[in-house]
Amino acid sequence: MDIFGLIGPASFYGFMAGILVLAVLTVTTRNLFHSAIFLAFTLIGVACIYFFLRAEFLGGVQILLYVGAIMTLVIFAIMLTAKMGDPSIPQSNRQRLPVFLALAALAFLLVPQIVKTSWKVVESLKTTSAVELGQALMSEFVLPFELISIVLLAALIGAIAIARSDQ
Amino acid sequence: MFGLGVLKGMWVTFKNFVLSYFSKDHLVTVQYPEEKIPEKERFRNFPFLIYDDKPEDLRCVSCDICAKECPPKCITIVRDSDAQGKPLKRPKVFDIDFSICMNCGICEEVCPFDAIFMDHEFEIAEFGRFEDLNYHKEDLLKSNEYFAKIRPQDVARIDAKRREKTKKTEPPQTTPTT
Amino acid sequence: MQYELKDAPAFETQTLEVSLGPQHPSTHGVFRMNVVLDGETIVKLKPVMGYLHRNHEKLAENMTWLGSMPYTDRLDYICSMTNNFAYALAVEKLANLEVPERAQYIRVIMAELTRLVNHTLLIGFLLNDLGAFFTPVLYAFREREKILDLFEAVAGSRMMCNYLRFGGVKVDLTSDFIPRARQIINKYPKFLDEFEKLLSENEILMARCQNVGVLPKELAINAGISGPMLRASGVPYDIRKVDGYSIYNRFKFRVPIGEKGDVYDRYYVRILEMRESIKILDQAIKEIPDGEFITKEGGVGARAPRNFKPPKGDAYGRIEAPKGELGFYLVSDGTVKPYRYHVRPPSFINLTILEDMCLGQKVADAIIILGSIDIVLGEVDR
Amino acid sequence: METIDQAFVLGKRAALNWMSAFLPDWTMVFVSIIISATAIVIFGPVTMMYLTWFERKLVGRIQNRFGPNRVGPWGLLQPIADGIKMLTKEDIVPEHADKFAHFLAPVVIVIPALLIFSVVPFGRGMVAVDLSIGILFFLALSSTTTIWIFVASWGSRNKFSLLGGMRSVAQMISYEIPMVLSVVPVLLVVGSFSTVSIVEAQSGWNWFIFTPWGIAGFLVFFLTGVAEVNRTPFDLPEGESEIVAGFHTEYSGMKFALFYMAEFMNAFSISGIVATAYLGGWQGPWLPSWAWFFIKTYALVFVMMWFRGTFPRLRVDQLMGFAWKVLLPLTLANIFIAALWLNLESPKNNLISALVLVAIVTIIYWANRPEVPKKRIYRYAYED
Repeated sequence: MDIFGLIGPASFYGFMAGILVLAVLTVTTRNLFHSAIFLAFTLIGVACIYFFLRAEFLGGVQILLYVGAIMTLVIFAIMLTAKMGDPSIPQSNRQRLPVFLALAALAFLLVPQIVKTSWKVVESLKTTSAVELGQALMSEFVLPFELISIVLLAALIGAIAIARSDQ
Repeated sequence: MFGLGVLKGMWVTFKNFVLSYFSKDHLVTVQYPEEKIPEKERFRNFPFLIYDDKPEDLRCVSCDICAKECPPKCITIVRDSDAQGKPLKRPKVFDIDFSICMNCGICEEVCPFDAIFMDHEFEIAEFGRFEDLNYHKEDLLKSNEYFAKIRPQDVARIDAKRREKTKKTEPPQTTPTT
Repeated sequence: MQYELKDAPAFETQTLEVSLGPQHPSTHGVFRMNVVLDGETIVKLKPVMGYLHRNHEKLAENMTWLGSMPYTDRLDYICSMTNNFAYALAVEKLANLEVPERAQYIRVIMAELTRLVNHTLLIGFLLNDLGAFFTPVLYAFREREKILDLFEAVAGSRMMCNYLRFGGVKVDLTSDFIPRARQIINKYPKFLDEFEKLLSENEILMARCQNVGVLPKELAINAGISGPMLRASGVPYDIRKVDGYSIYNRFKFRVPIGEKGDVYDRYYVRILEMRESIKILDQAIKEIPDGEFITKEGGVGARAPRNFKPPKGDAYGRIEAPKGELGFYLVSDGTVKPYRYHVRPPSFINLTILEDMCLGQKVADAIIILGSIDIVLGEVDR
Repeated sequence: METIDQAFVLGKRAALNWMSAFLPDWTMVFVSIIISATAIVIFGPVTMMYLTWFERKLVGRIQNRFGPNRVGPWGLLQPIADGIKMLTKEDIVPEHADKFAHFLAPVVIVIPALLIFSVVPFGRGMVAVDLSIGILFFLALSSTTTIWIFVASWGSRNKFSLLGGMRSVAQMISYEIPMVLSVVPVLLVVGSFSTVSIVEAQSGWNWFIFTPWGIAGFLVFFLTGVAEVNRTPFDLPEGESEIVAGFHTEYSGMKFALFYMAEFMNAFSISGIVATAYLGGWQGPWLPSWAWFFIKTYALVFVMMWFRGTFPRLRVDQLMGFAWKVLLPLTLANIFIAALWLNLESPKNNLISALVLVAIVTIIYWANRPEVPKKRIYRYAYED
């Protein structure tokens, strides 16, 4: 009985579909707050995909950072928005047609590529452990890692400077 | 030393936690319907009317002093009269509205005939707010023995006083049925 | 003590209006504060009173002099004995009644026991406002119950004592009162030590209370604040010492003084005051004489209130109630009812200063500042 | 001994064997998952129910009362009575509430609380999923709670709720940082995220709490854990004396019960994780492994409830100050101390790292001097 072969892909595509639906809801919901909630679910769904693909560390970090930290910031930003629940605010604007055309052009370019590519399916997934990630960060990618740290430090100092400026 | 105050506080609560299993001083709850705190003699709740021998022989002569002095005016007294319309020295109606009464005990203090006293009974919850709590004469009547039971010290004093009074004026005035 | 919204052009923020009360867990009854908040900081605070107004003064003007005695119990329902005391003092001034020695002692004992009850309870509730989950309150209740048991044994009721009469007290002490009171008083310092150990040195409490709700000396005097709150601001004013009413000048006791006038000072001054009260009680219980507990005239007033007609005139009797100066201003026109009856409630007058203390503080601070004022809504709204 | 120790594992195996007699082979994996999942789904709420009972009893005894003692012997049926009450209560939704958010928040908030149980090692071999990122999984899931608390507070359209929600977000973000950093020393020493390997690294009496960095790490981790589950003295988001009930002011009935359930399950799982990371998890002599785990976890839960019975709560700015000015530097330094401990030889590393720890604590204390409250001495008027 090859039920495993079926259940795996089935649930994977189920997840994918769910994420897509949530993502669409995120951009179409009129209520900004609801849209943020859907965004949170979308991000959790993406984390689930990571777990599914055995990238557990990435999945954990995705939840910790995106859902735990960035979503909170998004919600804070929404709180500062006036009239967030007003349904009379139009969700779409005048540039519908040009955007649609541009997207069609992009699809025209992308779809043949997607069809052409032979998607290699690796049967046994390689689990990347956190240890390997850490070693890579401290050896091969040490320069970008340190650069990011400096950027973040600068941002931190900048935030403190802005927050204190009125005193 | 910073943090010591916090630990001291925790020690106090811990001590209380442990002692609550061993010492009565540290477990002060009275399990109400099963246990009750001992009644105090002077405890006052709602008033009752006192009779000496028979329920018909009230001490109350319907003088209306308590009704007048009652601060929230919860007492209603109507004097009884005989067949000819001559007023008698006993109440026909004696109502106390317990929903108004504030248990101050002034009626007991001002009564010149020692006819009304404050009761110890407190479990008198009712479903109706107005009529059920408006106690009539029959509900308020209690015997002198009951009074002697709840307030042994006062009853001795009051009985002695009443005996002296009856000695002075030979016909017992407070019993109008004679 | 002005708090200004700072101009912050980069962000546009709004203030938030919150109505704390009348249904709120820590407004100590039906009291309402309309608060304007900038974040969590208080920009404006407007107290709204009167939810518990019961017409106390007008009721009293339509009642015999004795008739309002049980109603005074219901002013500050935590300390009915001192309310009785102030009212009795005012009427005695009006009618020129002498109070027998024993009655004076009984009154002082009752008043100081009431002070213990009030301060213990207040501190418990203050700590509850601070967020200590009921433990201090229940410890306070545990000790308070013992004193209330005494009140019940003597006066017949735990809270609505209605015990004092013009010219004395209603009935004499029970025979076991003195030993029982002595037992309680001897144990009380131990309880206070435990209580202090639980929280006085607690860093969280100190951090929460120190430099919060500071009431400067001058403002306190100008606003007519009285009681422990005034003394916490550093003014050595205690009516027991200033007037020496009743027999207070016979006792040796000190008056603790705060320095900064913040919540912590108000809290601690009360604890120290309890320790002084215990001293007074010690002396009073030792010295209490035998004798009459009520004067002859006063007895008439109690047995037949309609015969009690103080001469024309007016009188103001005041005492150092646990919450501050409690005064009764009475005008008599020589009839069985007072012509004018006015109460000077300490809670109400102390409450007027609330906004000045709260501006610029956080919401959580406003709650403990209110708690440290020590109000009872029965007295504020009357 | 061995059988008692492995009672639950063997039980599960026996159930699987029994079922394999009549179920096809390929279902056995699912049955195994379902058994573990059911065990957790039952264990979570039951734990929560009896934690409420335990807390009420304990706080009651601290306050010199009995606590619940009317329903069943020692009030043991009280949680069931509460459950019936909660279920039959009217579900009130405020008229102007955001109904979707108001409904969603309590439902979703329970999920992470339940999922955390799956990485808690209850005993030897008793972990539902031995994830290679166990601790990170726990940290990640507990961080998602913030959003749902905020959704609840915003959805209620109540000013007290909003204040509570804002407090909660600010508090949880602040305390997450020292919390994550305080587990780093453990990961550093063990070299793995997995909860199982963390416990195995502490075999014998080598619990991490017996090392200098372990004491500091344990205290910080536990305190931040208490803050993460909003319990006294960090219970500002629901500070009942200030903002009525904080984010769940407008919730009643079963929705409220779900919040309550999430809070208590989090309290339990945080205690479990703290015990795992620093107190050696199920390691311990004589008793079966799961008994040790429960003893340690309940000891920590007891401390949490003991806190509740003792402390007043902090103010918002003091709470933040404590996280950023005390806990954060301490945890950062603690990572360094742990590295030092790891790289020095055995007898001398304890001494040196302890000295460094003391020095750092002193520095932090000294730097925060102005905010340390002082005792006062009072004057008296009218000397006697």
